[in-house]
Amino acid sequence: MSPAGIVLARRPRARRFLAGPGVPPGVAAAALFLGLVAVWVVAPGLAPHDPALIRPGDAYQGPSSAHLLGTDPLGRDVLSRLIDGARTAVLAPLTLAAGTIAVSTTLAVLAGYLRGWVDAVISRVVDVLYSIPALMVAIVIVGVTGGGFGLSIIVLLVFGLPANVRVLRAAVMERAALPYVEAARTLGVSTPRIMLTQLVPAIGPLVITSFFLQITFAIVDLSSLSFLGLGVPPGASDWGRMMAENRATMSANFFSTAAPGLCLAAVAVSANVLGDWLYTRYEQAGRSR
Amino acid sequence: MSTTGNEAARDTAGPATSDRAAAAHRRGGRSPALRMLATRSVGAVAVLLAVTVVVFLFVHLAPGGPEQALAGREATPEQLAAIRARYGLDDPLWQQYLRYLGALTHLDLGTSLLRREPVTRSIGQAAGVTAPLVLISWLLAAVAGTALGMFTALRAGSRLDRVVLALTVLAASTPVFATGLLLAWVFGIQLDWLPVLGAGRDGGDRARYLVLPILTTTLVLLASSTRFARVRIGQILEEDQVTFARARGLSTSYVLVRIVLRNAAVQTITLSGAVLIAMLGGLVVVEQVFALPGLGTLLVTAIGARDIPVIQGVTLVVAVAVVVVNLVVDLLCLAVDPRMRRGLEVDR
Amino acid sequence: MTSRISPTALVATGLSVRGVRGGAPVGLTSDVDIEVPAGEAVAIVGESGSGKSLTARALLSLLPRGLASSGTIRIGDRDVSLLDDAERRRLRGSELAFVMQDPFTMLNPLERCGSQVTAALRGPDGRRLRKAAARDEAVRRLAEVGIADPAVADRYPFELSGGMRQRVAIAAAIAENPAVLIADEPTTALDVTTQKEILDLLERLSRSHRMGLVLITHDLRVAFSVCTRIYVMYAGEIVEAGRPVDVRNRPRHPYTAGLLRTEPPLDRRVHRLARIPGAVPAPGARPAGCRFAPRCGWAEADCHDHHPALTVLPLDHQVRCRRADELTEQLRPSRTDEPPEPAVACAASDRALIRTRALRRTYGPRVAVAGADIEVHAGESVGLVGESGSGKTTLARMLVGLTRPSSGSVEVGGVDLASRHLSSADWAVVRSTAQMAFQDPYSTLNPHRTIGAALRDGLRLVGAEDIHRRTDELLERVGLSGDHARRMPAQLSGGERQRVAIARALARSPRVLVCDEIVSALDVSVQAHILNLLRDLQVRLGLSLVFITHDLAVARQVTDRIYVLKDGEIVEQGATGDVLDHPRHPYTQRLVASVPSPRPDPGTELERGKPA
Amino acid sequence: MTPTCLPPTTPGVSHRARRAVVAVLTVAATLLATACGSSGEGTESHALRLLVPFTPGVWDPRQVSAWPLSGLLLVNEPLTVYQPDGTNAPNLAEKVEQPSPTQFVYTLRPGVTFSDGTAFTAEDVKFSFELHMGEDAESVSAAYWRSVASVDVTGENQVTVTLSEPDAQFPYTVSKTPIVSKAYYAAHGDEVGTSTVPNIGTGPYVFDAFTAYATTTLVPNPGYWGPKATYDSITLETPKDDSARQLALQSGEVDGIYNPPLGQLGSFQALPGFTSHEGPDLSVYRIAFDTTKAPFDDPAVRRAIMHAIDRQALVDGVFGGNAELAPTLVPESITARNADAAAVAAAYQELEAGLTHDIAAARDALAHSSRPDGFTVEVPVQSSDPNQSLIVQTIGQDLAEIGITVTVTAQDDATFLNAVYAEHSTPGMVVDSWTGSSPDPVNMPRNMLMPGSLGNIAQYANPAVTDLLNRYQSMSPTDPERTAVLLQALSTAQQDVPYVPLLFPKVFCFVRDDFAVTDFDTLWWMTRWPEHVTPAAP
Repeated sequence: MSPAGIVLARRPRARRFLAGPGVPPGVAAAALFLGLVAVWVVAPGLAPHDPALIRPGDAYQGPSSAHLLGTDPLGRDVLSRLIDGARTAVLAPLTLAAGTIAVSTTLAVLAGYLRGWVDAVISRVVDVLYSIPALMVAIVIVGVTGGGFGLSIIVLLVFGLPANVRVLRAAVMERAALPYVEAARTLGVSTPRIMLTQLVPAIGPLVITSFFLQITFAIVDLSSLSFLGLGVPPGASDWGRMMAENRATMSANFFSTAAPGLCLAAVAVSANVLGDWLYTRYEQAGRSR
Repeated sequence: MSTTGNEAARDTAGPATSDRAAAAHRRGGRSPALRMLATRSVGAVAVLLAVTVVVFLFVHLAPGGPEQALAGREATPEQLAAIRARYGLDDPLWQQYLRYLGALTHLDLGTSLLRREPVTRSIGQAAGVTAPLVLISWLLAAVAGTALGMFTALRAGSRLDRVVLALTVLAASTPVFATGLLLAWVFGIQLDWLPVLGAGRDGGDRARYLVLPILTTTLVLLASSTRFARVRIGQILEEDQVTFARARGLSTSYVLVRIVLRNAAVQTITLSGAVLIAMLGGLVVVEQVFALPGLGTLLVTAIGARDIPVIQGVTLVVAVAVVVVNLVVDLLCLAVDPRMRRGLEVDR
Repeated sequence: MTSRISPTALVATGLSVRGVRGGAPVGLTSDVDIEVPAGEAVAIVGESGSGKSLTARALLSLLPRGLASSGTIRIGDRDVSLLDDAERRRLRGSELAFVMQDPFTMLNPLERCGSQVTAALRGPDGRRLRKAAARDEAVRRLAEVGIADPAVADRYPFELSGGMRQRVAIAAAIAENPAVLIADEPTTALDVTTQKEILDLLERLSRSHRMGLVLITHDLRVAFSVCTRIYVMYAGEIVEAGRPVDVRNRPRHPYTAGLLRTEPPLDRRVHRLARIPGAVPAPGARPAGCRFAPRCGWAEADCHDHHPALTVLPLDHQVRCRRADELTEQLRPSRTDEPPEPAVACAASDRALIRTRALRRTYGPRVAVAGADIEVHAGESVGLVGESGSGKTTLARMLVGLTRPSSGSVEVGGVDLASRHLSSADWAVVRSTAQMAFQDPYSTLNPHRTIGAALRDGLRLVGAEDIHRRTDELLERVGLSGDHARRMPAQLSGGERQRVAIARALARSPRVLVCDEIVSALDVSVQAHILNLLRDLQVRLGLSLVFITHDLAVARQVTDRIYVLKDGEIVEQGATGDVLDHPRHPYTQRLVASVPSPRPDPGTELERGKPA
Repeated sequence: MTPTCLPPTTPGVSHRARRAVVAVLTVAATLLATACGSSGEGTESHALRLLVPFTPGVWDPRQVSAWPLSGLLLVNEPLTVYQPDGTNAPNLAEKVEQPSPTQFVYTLRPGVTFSDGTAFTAEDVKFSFELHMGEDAESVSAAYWRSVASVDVTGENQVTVTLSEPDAQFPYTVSKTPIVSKAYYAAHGDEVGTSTVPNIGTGPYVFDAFTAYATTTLVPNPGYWGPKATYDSITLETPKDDSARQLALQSGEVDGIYNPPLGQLGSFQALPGFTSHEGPDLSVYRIAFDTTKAPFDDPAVRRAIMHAIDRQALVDGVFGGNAELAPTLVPESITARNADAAAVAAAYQELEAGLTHDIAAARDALAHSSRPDGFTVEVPVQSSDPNQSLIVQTIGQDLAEIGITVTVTAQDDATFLNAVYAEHSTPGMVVDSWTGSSPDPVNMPRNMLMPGSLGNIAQYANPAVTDLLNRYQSMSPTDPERTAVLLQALSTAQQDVPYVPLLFPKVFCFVRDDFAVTDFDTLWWMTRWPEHVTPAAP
């Protein structure tokens, strides 16, 4: 290119700059895995055996052609329970994350756009919640009241709020001062409509990434509760519960604990990876000039 | 490069921020920083009161009571009633709460019903296990996380960056107990380097027993602190001030320490505070996995036995710790950032 | 005065910057040759996307990650390409200095100004200066850049004004007495009056320190005012280079000529601003032939096929155009073919659409607007002119109800916006009377909604029947086509976005359009399109304009009357021509005088500056 | 063009950063290394470290019963010591006389001192016994002292206990009642037994270190009057988590585990280097019906459930064979201990015959009940005992066949105990395990069948059964008819099906092969057990 031909370049690693679209393999794997889990969720019938069928005679079996992942202490088929458990394992964190983010977004938009006393109240409550260790409170409340799964979800939801509300509120405040929001105000667009059609989409990338991150947290928190014997009722084919219940007999059938554990970690990682990727994509789409 | 009209943007800086600055000014007072601390302290006391009330209500309204643990499975109803009466558990709740608050003013957390010792002593002993565990892992995670974050931010997009990112995702997505079990299996059983059960006796022995729990906690925390540092430092490295410093030929250490670390400090400190608080919950699990008699275990056993003074004491102490952490975070931020000392809004 | 006398401080030859897009290498700039004599200033001029900033970064070996440069750079008698990284780092600051555009982000907010200025300095023993010595040195250096107050050394950057920060940054940049200072748009973020001070400072420093100055700018006026040589860049390459007097009076490249013509003059109102069609091509999408050919009015078939080389003309004038010789006369800027247009007679109808009385807005102790009385009548264009902090934007926001007045009255369409209780009917009147378009084209539209959705917001509110047809109409009214409705803002250029912003405001068929600095973020060539559009709308729709700007030349082109604001007060008002030609208030006089004027060159027959 | 990428890093930058990371890692590694440096882990032959299911919050006799007494009885030794053969041997009491069915006279060993050097006196015995007496006693053993009318010091070295009614269990009660120092309690009040005020006794060991609910270390009492202590130190640990137990054993940090959770047996059995010892447990898993609550107030419903359940499947499945079918509420070996074994066996066979797994019979019973179409019931289980939930899940599958739907709710211990034993606020069907805490066979039946007993969660009240059980209490231990009376009470109660006895779990201990274990059974904690765990010859 240059006649002098002396290359000033020091860093040939130029791939990332101006990188075009294209799906990184990690993201593809994550999507594929989540797809598989989604299939399990909608079609629990795929399970080779009745996931709840107790066959004492078959207990503690290792993997075989009849039971690909072996059996648990009650002789139930681990693979079938894994497939059946996808529903609670995925839906519970999903519900929890969706609920947390929905409430957080609502509060953040209200506080960040309306300001004034609404903001003051929401922010103070958030401050208080923020300074309480969530999991510990969950353990106290759920432990003391023996409240069970529903209560754990509510408690975790409430304590998942502060971090998200803070981040989202800051984002809303930033966007609320932007011309497009002011233009909508000048046009006379109603406040609820501005919130819905301007602010919510504007913080969309952040909402999405928070949602996926929250799924990860939800999985980790719920499984920690399961680990402590709180949370979903015994016998449910929930992955966290399976791990906790079969852990004692891990040496008899390694897969009865490892498989749900791996699935759990894989869902968490996939959600995380996918969230990051979506965020970047969404951000780039909105930002490229 | 296009013309940017920063001028007008600043002119309109948003009524919101100006309003707030103005309001702050109206309230008078010499130092905005002092005022902020005062507000925070009032808030802190409110938080503490709220925590005591909430915990008190939950514990007292929960099914079962300490008399059942005290009298055992073969007790008679008369025996149970007598014990309830002895500890005033049948008094109206507000009376019990006032009694509790009254004792609190003398820094008296009461006596454990099932351990028969002052709650402060139980907590002190448990804290002897928990405090080093929390503080060391937290410090390690903060330092190593910042170092790793900086290291990867400097080589953004490289293979190393992606590997570290993937590892942090994995660590953050793995439940604490799984991480703990894995480490215990590797270092305690396969390599047989370290003990996996209990907290040992005092001093050096205890340090040995705490290595694995600390490692576990650090690993989990490291995930979030690294990711955070990576993002924040990445942002700062993109800022004009870094380019300007490098254009002046300033050394790498100057750029990294005086600019990058300093500018990341406020957010890092704030995050560290939040992490420390969040950690107090995860601790329960770590302590269970390694059978450590720390605060988490103290709380869980107390809940199981409905040992009311202990439950209240531990939650109060944790709440106080949280308040103190928040206060320290605020003070550190004030020390680091002159803008905050002037009462300006800084994105934390 | 020719550059041959001075020794050269910096020479770049065949400097190119490459990146990668979609896996394929892309040339971002190519074959840039620059020569900077010691003690003199050269300018690299170009619009966004011309590659001027990348060239600056390449000179400093400070390219963003993933970009690579080739070519040779000599500083004094050293060949930079032969140095390793550590040596290059040592070169920066000591030989090559750099000042950036935004004084608000360039300095470390957490460190006192003094220590930032002296950070790179070492004592004779090679160690950092002692604290006291460092402070004394900082005070001395700050005095050098015109900061006499020694207390500034102990201040944090956020406690200083933009101009002060820029001075501090310059002091820090030249702390080690470098041979060359590269200033990338150093005055763009500053007020007009400050801008002039900083330019003067740079020029003075360059002479007093025998320092070569490379001024990167989009503003030809700025370039002409300080430099001895101008390099005009377009789409990654130099298209013309020469002495300012030659470039200004005898541009040889159609692009340079176009730029000169699109620049609105300060001293008169032209009938119609010249414009350059199209937009700068993105790297990777550049034409194979002459890169300007698609936008060039004189392009021939050959122009599209063959990439022209930079040819040297007499007087060290270089141009990259195959028809340079044929077009000499056509490209010469001539003022006679554009007769000055008299300002529209002020149709002072008795009923003002907007009228403010003693309008005041305070933020705590700070007074943003201190008792403004303005009127806007039907069909007229009113300018609000002033620097940052003058309160012009706050005033404008009060006109559309975005900011509440602290006291006084704002009547818009007969409704007083200062009153406590406004019915929704009142608001409807206000909304259909006054609408607003905003400054920053990148945040004026929600990045996550289509253009159509943005326009339909307003249409729906006036209960328009056939919303989609009306959307298309609106787009056509601002010179866009109907299929823009389905696009996302990111797919539009800055100029197109501002058009959409205007269309959005027009959706409610307002009688007054308040334009807050809507062209200040645009390139000159694009700015002309928007200004022309506004004038058309004023005529065609009988629209009144309230035009907020810091740029007097722009104000001249679109306003009939102006109000000059300073510190929240209106210090002068009157017909635009009168005020700009015969400013009475000292502040207005200073504003007018601050507009950069070309260096007084001997033999310059066309003087643009205005003798006061 | 606005380049948004990071500025390139010079190798210098990354090099420094790498050094920083290396430095951090080095610090961490050093920490690790120093920590490991002191790791010797060589188990001395005269130290014993065991996992036990529970460590109390305080080493006070009032707050400790059953296995946890394994620690306390070595320090605060009792008047008599229970022997593996079922008898009580003299200890602090040189001689025990029973002049009448309601009177016991203990002659104390002279010259014994507490570990703080003070003398052991009859007053200490009286004080130790009276700790558990009285209607408002804050003692978990109060039930065993309810039959005692008075404790009197009747001589310098003599204590006489007078019962208000005959009590077959009383000799065993004395064997599990730790003797404390009255003076020490007077000096330290309620804090005795905490980590800072360790309890003192006359026994072969003294408390060395104690962390509530977690770990206890005992060391020999140098001034012990009897044979020298077997170990230089005994550490009892109580990890609450399955994995922690597994890891502790696997890593070789502990020498064994007593009373491991049954769910983990499989894992422990697979551990190399450990030998398991087992015996029948003094414990029964049962289904309890609250006979005052619909639909369980209908005996036909209870009988239907009884026949629907495959108890053998529980033994094989949930317990992996480590249990035996329970024909009634008390294990056969306990009942037969001082009785005619053949008669007891026959009676047990008959009881078992009444508990057939017979779906047809179950359907028939339900069809003739108040709920012929079945119903749904929520069964609470203790989250601390995974077996309960496994049992309920398994019987849920059985009951589904006759139209009864079972759902499981896990509850924390306090909630469960409160609902099940104190408030009787469950929906009416509970699966629990009841563990006896005295060797006498009537201990468990009385707790479960006598009206007002906490273990009587069926709220069962049958005057005939009550009479029989009271009669048993008043009979002399040597009366050959005594066992027959008990068996009759059990079979009478069985007719009403207040409970479905499910199974008797076995009790286990796993001890490293370096040790030899003798005479392990469910009451190991009442014996002087360290003498039965001996380091094997190298």
